[in-house]
Amino acid sequence: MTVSREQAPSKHRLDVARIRKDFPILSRKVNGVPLVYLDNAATSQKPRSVIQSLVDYYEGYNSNVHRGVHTLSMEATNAMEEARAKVAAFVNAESPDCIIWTRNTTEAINVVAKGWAMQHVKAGDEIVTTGMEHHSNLVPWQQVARERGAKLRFLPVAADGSLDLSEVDSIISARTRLLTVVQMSNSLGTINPVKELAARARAVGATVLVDGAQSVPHMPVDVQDIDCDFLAFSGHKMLGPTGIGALYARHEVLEQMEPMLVGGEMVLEVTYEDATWNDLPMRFEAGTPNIADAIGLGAAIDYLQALGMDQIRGHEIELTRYALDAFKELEEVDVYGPPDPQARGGVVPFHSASVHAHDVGTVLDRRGVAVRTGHHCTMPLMRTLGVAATARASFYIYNTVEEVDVLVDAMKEALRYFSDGAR
Amino acid sequence: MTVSREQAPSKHRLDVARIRKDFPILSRKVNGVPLVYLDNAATSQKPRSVIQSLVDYYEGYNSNVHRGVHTLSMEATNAMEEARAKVAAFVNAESPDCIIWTRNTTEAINVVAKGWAMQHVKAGDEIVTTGMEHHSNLVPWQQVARERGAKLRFLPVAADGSLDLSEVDSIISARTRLLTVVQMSNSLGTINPVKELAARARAVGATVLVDGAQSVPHMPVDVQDIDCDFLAFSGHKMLGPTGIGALYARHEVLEQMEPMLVGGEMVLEVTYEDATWNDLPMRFEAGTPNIADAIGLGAAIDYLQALGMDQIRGHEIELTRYALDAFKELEEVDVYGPPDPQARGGVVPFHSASVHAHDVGTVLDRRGVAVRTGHHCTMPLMRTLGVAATARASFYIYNTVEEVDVLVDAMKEALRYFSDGAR
Amino acid sequence: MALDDLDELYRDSILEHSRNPRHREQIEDPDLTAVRANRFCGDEVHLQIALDDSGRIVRIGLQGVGCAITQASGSMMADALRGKTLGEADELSEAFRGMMQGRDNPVESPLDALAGVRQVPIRIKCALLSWSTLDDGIKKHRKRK
Amino acid sequence: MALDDLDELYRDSILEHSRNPRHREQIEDPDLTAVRANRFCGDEVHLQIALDDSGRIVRIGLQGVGCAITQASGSMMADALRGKTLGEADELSEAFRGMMQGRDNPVESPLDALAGVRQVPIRIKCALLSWSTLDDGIKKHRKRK
Ligand SMILES: Cc1ncc(COP(=O)(O)O)c(C=O)c1O
Ligand SMILES: Cc1ncc(COP(=O)(O)O)c(C=O)c1O
Repeated sequence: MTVSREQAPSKHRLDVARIRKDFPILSRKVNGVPLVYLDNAATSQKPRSVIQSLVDYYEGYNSNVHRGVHTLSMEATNAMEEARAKVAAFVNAESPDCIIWTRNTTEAINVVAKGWAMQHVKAGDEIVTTGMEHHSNLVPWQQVARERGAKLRFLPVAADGSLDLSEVDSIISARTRLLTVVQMSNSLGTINPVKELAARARAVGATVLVDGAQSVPHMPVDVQDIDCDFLAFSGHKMLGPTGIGALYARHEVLEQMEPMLVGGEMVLEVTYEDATWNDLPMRFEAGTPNIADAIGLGAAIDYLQALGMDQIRGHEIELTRYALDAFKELEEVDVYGPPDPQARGGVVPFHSASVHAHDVGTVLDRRGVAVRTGHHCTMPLMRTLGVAATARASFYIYNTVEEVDVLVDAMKEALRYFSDGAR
Repeated sequence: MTVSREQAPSKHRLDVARIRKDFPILSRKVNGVPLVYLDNAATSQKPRSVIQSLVDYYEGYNSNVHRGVHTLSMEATNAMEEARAKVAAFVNAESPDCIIWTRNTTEAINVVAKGWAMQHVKAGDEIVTTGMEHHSNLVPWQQVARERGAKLRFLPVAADGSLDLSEVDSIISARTRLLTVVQMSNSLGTINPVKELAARARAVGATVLVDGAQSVPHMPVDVQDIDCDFLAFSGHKMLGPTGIGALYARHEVLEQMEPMLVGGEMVLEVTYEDATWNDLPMRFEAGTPNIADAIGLGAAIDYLQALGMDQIRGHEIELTRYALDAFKELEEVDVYGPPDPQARGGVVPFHSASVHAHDVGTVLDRRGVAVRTGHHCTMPLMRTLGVAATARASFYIYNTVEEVDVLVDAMKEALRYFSDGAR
Repeated sequence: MALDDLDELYRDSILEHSRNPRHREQIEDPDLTAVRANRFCGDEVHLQIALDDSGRIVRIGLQGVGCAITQASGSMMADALRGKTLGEADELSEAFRGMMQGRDNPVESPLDALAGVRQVPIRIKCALLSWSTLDDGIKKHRKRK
Repeated sequence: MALDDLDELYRDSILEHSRNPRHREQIEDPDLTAVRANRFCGDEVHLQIALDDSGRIVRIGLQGVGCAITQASGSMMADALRGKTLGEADELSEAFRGMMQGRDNPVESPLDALAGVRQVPIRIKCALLSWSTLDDGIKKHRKRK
């Protein structure tokens, strides 16, 4: 995997015109105009190869996995385990056994909260997180803190949208049992220094979870380099199908965990009274897994790696720079997040006091532009920012500067439309 | 829904030749011979319309659901909610809000175990189940019983594979807090009298869960007629994609439940310290749902309803009768489950002392015949039956009597092959 | 929604009301109050109503934040309610909800301007927020008596 | 696996051993014992080994239930182990595992008959069950000393 990244030197640009041809949905029209899909932080579109991998599975070798001695079952099992190995290699996990299939990032974090934290976080312990977490990396810890008598502590968000680390030495302390932090914010774009934070946390003996929902799809992520214990991410945000995600867990931590779900496939021996758990990682995968979509996620990773994660990151930095510059023209519009495109992902949240975000969303939709509007599942952060809702454009491999122009023009139209006496 | 069932009178037979054309995988060869897929209790194959619904989604309107004001998001939301309504109508739920998306039956049962039973089962209470449960409807209750100080009680299995109800009046008692029972056994085929059992349970004030993993795909199931509180089932066993299943929960019970998973989408308001839960059913669906496969399950239900569940049941009774008769020729082979095809689903488990089940599986696979071999996730039952492993043929809408002939011939070959001095 | 539908959704009267919402002042000593939020949008409505001796609505206060549709719908509602009994308010609310859900319900002008919102189903809840707040308030008021 | 591969998988020697497994008798006072189950198949192996004064294997007992491959592999293993030291047994086990995992390992006859199992990967664990039991037993024996 490292090899394939090196093979494609980072100065190579993405051939976006060619990429766009791989995504059938991008030729669709919305409200009579071409679709401009800028809602990638919510979910990405899928290339033909991923869609085809599902068709191939269902038309060719669909079967339940594990323990089947017939040909289809062996083929399905092999393909699913191959996909697991691809996911492991993609984030540089030490072994495919460290990858647990989940439905999405949210479930992956819950697996840790229920299976690890409920056992290992004790009264008086502290769980450190940040002020910019997605609800999925906040609500589970509120629950753990409440049930275990632990305390939640927050690294605050600075005015420029980066983490305020001035108090980090007092916030990450000997009392810290877990550090859980988003690598790339879905509401601000901010890329957090997870490697440095993980080092501090490990120095005080804490366990480290990284929410990679936004980072894994958009930049190279290496769990051994970060030196984290857990990494959670979603397939649907990285060209993969809906319904599949993964939890990476360091092998030794995995062995200290209890399964969240119990039932078929995850047990070794069952009597009427009792059951013993199966080996890793099956112990954490109760019931029939999402076989087709796991295979689809493998196909998505193939596609991403053929492009190169460094190239993808470079493309998005360019688009973000272009968008930040373009929005500077619009005086009534505030843009959130770090001003330096190198310090953020391809996520551009914007807001104008003169048009409500939902009205922005509706006007943009008329121009074919799909953006997300609202609190982006980060209500506490929105309250800190002092806005109820923002509109958010977010980019991926198939987006172009021309699409950013359409976005900015449509936003200008919205401002005109809702300004007094415009009609 | 009831209407569409009535429109197709039950004397109509399935047009199996036409149905087979809808399933691309059935034209595939295995080991050089046509595939004879008899592993339907593990997972079913998928018709073109279901596969196409996934392609249509990903090529046409893939988007994250809920709160998006743009066109794709509205289309995806509508399609997913339409699928939920189809699922609700299929099992005659009082409202689509009573359907919670899960990955599979196993997760659905865990949602009840963690979200309802951990709150409502108290020390000294009893949980009544049967001796023929799948691990997925046994291990969660072992856990609940252990953690809540409750007791698990079992309705035993009679010699003919039916439930032994001679002691039912003492087993289901005022101490019973929950009755949880499989409607159709995946290891024996037995169809249990869930309606009568539910009535007894309700009479003593107990809550009722039905494991519909095998019944919902193969016969008409009506939650209001059964009068159960919960029904769990898997999409992948009923022509739907992998990765999607559902929990039906009676509305008033749903309101007493806590969510198992917490995070994005399932919250109404979040502060740094606290969160309030969203409305039903979103409260139970944390994170991005498996949108595509939920829509795919809707397409599967359309396909099943066009055939008619009574017709499907009738077809499988015929195949089962034919198979039971054919196996009678093979003296060395024991067949398990009730002898009356009307009393069982299309599941035929068989075993011969002279050939181990795995060797049977391997020989059958050479003839293209896919059967499951092993304990079928019902280890305690297997111990009761006194066999370590059986081979199991299980039927669905596309299977034919000719395929049963291939199965029985292949089994004869296996017996010859492994008998002393056969070569 | 086609390109030229925007004016169909945001009719002039809606834009005008959203820019200059009526009845913003908070009412002291109201007979009826209610608060409702559409938390997913961050929209919020605070409602106060004062009745005269014959039980007719004499004064209305409506504050909050929201999108153009929420604002306009609330402002138009407040206009329309003046002089009505709570029973008549109930009927109007029911009729309005009927119109928004696409039933063939003629609703008095200028409220009918909001019918265009039906073309953007996701925004219907914006148009209904103030009305749901009113329903809450009336229900509470009746319970208290 | 093609149609005519069945004889390739179930070679005559395998069928013969599976029908008449050797060394079934339980050994009293063994120097080394181990039990292992492949719970997913329900297969189970119980192993006892007695050593002579020079540390060579003199007697072997092997009981259990299993499919033809498990049975045959165990029976052939027991045959092959007689007269070997535990070190030599280790080497043979390693060589056998190497053959089953497709490495280019020549393994002495008649054990090489099991190479056909590689074509049915799901059955490899059946061929390895007795050998894993042996590994467990040797490990335990060394620890005890
Ligand atoms: C009766 C029964 N219950 C539960 C399950 C578990 O279903 P799933 O693996 O889809 O969770 C099965 C599937 O094998 C089953 O047959
Ligand atoms: C930073 C972050 N964490 C977690 C999530 C939750 O992801 P999912 O909905 O796939 O569980 C998201 C998705 O919006 C996210 O952006």
